[in-house]
Amino acid sequence: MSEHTYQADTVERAEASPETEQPYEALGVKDDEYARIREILGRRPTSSELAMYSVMWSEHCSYKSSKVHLRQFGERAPEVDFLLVGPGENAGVVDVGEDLAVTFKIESHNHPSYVEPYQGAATGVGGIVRDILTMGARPIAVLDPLRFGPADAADTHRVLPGVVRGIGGYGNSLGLPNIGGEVVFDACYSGNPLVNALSVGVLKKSEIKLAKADGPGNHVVLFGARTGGDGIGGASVLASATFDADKPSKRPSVQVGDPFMEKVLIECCLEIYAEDLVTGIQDLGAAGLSCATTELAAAGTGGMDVKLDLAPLRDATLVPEEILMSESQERMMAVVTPENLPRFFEICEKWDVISTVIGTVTDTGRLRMTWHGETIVDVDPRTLAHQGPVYERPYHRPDWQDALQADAPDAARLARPAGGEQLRATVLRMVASPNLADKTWVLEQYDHRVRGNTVLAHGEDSGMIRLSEESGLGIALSTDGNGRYTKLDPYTGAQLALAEAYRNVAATGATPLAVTDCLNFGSPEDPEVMWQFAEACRGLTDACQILGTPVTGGNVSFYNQTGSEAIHPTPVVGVLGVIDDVARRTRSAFETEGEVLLLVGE
Amino acid sequence: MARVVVDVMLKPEILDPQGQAVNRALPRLGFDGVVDVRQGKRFEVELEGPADEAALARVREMAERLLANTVIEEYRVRVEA
Amino acid sequence: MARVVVDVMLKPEILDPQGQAVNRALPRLGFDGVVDVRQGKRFEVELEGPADEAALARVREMAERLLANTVIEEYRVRVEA
Amino acid sequence: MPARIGVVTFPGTQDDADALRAVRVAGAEPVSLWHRDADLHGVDAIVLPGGFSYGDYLRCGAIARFSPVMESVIAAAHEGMPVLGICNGFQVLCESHLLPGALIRNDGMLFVNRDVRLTVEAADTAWTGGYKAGQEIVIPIKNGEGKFTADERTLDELEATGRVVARYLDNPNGSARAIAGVANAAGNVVGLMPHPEHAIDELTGPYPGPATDGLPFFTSVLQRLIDSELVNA
Ligand SMILES: Nc1ncnc2c1ncn2[C@@H]1O[C@H](COP(=O)(O)OP(=O)(O)O)[C@@H](O)[C@H]1O
Repeated sequence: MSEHTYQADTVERAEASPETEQPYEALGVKDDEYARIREILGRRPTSSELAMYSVMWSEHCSYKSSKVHLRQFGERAPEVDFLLVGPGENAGVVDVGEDLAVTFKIESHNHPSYVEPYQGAATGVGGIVRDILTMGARPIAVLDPLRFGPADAADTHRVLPGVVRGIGGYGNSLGLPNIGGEVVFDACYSGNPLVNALSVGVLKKSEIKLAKADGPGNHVVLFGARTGGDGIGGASVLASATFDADKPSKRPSVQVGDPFMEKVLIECCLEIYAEDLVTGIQDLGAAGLSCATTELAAAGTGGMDVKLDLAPLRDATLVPEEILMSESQERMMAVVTPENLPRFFEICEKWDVISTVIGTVTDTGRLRMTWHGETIVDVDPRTLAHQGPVYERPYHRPDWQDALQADAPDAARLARPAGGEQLRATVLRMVASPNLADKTWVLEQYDHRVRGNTVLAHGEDSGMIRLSEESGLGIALSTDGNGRYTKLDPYTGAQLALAEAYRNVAATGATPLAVTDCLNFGSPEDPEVMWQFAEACRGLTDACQILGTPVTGGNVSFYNQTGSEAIHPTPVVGVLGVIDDVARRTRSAFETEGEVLLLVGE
Repeated sequence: MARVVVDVMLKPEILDPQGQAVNRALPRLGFDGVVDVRQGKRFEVELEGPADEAALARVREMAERLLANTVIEEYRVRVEA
Repeated sequence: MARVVVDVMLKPEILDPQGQAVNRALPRLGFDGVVDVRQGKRFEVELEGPADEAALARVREMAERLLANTVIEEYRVRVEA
Repeated sequence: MPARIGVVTFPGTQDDADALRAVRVAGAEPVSLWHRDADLHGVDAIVLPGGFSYGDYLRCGAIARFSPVMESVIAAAHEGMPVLGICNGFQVLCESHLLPGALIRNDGMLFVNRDVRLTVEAADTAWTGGYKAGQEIVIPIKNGEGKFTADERTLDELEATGRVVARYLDNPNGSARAIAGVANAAGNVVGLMPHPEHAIDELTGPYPGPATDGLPFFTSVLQRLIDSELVNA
């Protein structure tokens, strides 16, 4: 559809037609939230504004159900001197010495990976790597903790190979070594596989980039892939409900990643960083342009004017609501001074990356957007980015918790093997169980050598990457989690996840420093799930205090359930450690005959 | 023996990085006048028997279940002339 | 605007691992009666102008130089009906 | 003047940093070459490294082959300059017709990253002089489209003229006659699917080892350059 027949819902029109019915419920906006939007704006939102509020105030972007529990990670964090950026930014940053800093974060892409395993997993890797890139860092590795239904279930046969190929396909094409992860099978993940991805990057301490739009008059540049109609199911509802009957045209249900585009985007950004050409930068993830513009504006001078019709499109029929909600991959937004703009464009041109000025930083405190000259958005960006709803969701300990805990194996049900024969049978059963079986089929699909700094990877307690060839400085990373333990006792389960990852890092000879976590749970609207969540957060916070490892960032994934059946509560914890000379790493294999074996601990 | 062809293409609304890469390469090689390129798959299926309605129905099912990923792709089955 | 299709297939004497993998999977999915499967590529090239002889000659050159690797592949150019 | 060995970066190249490091560790001066720049900057030899040039879309190496730098590489190769293509670089060399045959999807359909055992069959190329013919080495592979294929006549000719540079002991991708690498008739251009640049260092090479079996590819060419008095020792 051409722009001529498309009548944008302008601010003027919104003011003139306060009683227009808006399909906010279809966008997941609750009655009281809609009322708040109207109150904030002093009028009804335009459909573009409604699109923005709906995505920015979604659970995914606003953390409205989890916020009250996540706060303690920061408020009760252990006092450390190496934390350069804590929770809240795109990723946390820690000082690892020698002028170097490391940024790392874990994220989930669970549901998309169930719908389309290959693309879901691939774009999951793409998304977390862009978060790392956004901090100003060169991404240097990935890890992929995975959970599937039973190994012999038909759906696992659909999901697992696709997920593994997707993670490999995208990560390998980015030239990022995959240095660890998990493959766990449990019936609770049937229909709700967990695809978590962790990325880590390295940068000079002095060169951390932040997502803020400072300096009135500076340019707002959109670069990378063109915007397509990906992931905008909701916006189509909006467009069709509000406007012409011939809308919407067909919109893709699945995002397709383009790892090649992301690879050139990485190299392009690193060259831009090296010449210090941006004053702020943000990746476009979920909530795409809505998120990038509001977060940049809200964190900076506070104002931004955007000409939305300048955004390069892959599909010319997209309307502003859709452009604002599009989740197209491999895009970034930068704030660039007028002096730096020509050089910025030159570097983009060098890498064949499309870059377009779509707006200007202002000092108005308002985020304004126009569509072919007409104003379609005029909001205070902070109301979108920071003042979303916060829920104190009710929670209570499940009635069945006591019974579950009491249901401990006794000697009759789980007798210790008596004698060699039984021991042998037990060992055979264990090595044949999918959770303990050899994972070579998975690991061989991942490149763990690229960049030539992988000191430890698959099969080791944690992955280890050399940062400096001169000094041998390196980092180690491990991810762990156990949904069964966490279901039995969410508080302790979360602590065990941390303890395991911490031990895995320590076992390689590195000193554990900091934590990232991916909290995979069922529906927050279920008070019993909410209790599991609250307990897990409390447990993790307490354990982090004791171990002196702050949480630097992470991700919450709710609604991992089928009907009323939630997955086991599955906090996956990633621990980052530092080692001053990777040559002194310890492998987990027996290296020479005749070594003495010691069992440490109880 | 009959040959049935199954063409599998990404749905038009789905991003096609491969087609785009080709499209971007063409001008560099001196080929102008191309607006768009999309890249898909072509399967040539040789049947034991004739390509009658029953056989075509089977190939269509094959396409639906194995040859195409219908979440992002569409397919067309036809008897090769 | 006209659409020209370029079909690219491995030459018959080159073993086709992708086609063979499909072929092997079919019986397991309960599909019998297939003798052979070969997998190739299909390009849909949208031209700015009409698909006249000159345009087709250009597409053929495109196929020869870029779309197919003639060491192992053969191609066919045709105007989509 | 020390030997200068160029490493080409195409958009989507991944192992350029590794190749540059291998060149440096071997004792030569590494020089980065950019795909858009036809100038070879006076290098004495060239490595086309691994990765996914242009995303490996269309076919591996198909688009990279048309870059300006390749025109110069092809011309230099014809004049005898040593050129080594690793993995994606091998694919680019085949697409450029500097080497015969082609690389297609692995028999197993999957990307495979594994340390593999090879025999070096031709120790008389510009890149393999430091090995003994028949020597067994361990080098990682990592490819999804690494199955070497060519028609029978070409394969016979490669065998007969001693141009099979390396062969897999346990053919991991179904390559014709287990071929892992080939050379041109003059022996200056070599394509190799395994990654010698990932086997140059005790810390990061194959485990449990041997970890540095790949280094002689890089020292060999250096020796060759010195022997031919193209550069000083
Ligand atoms: N999905 C995955 N991606 C990358 N590495 C993995 C993955 N799953 C397991 N690994 C790696 O394989 C090795 C063995 O894993 P696992 O059997 O879970 O051992 P552990 O119980 O010691 O953590 C570890 O090094 C782990 O990091």
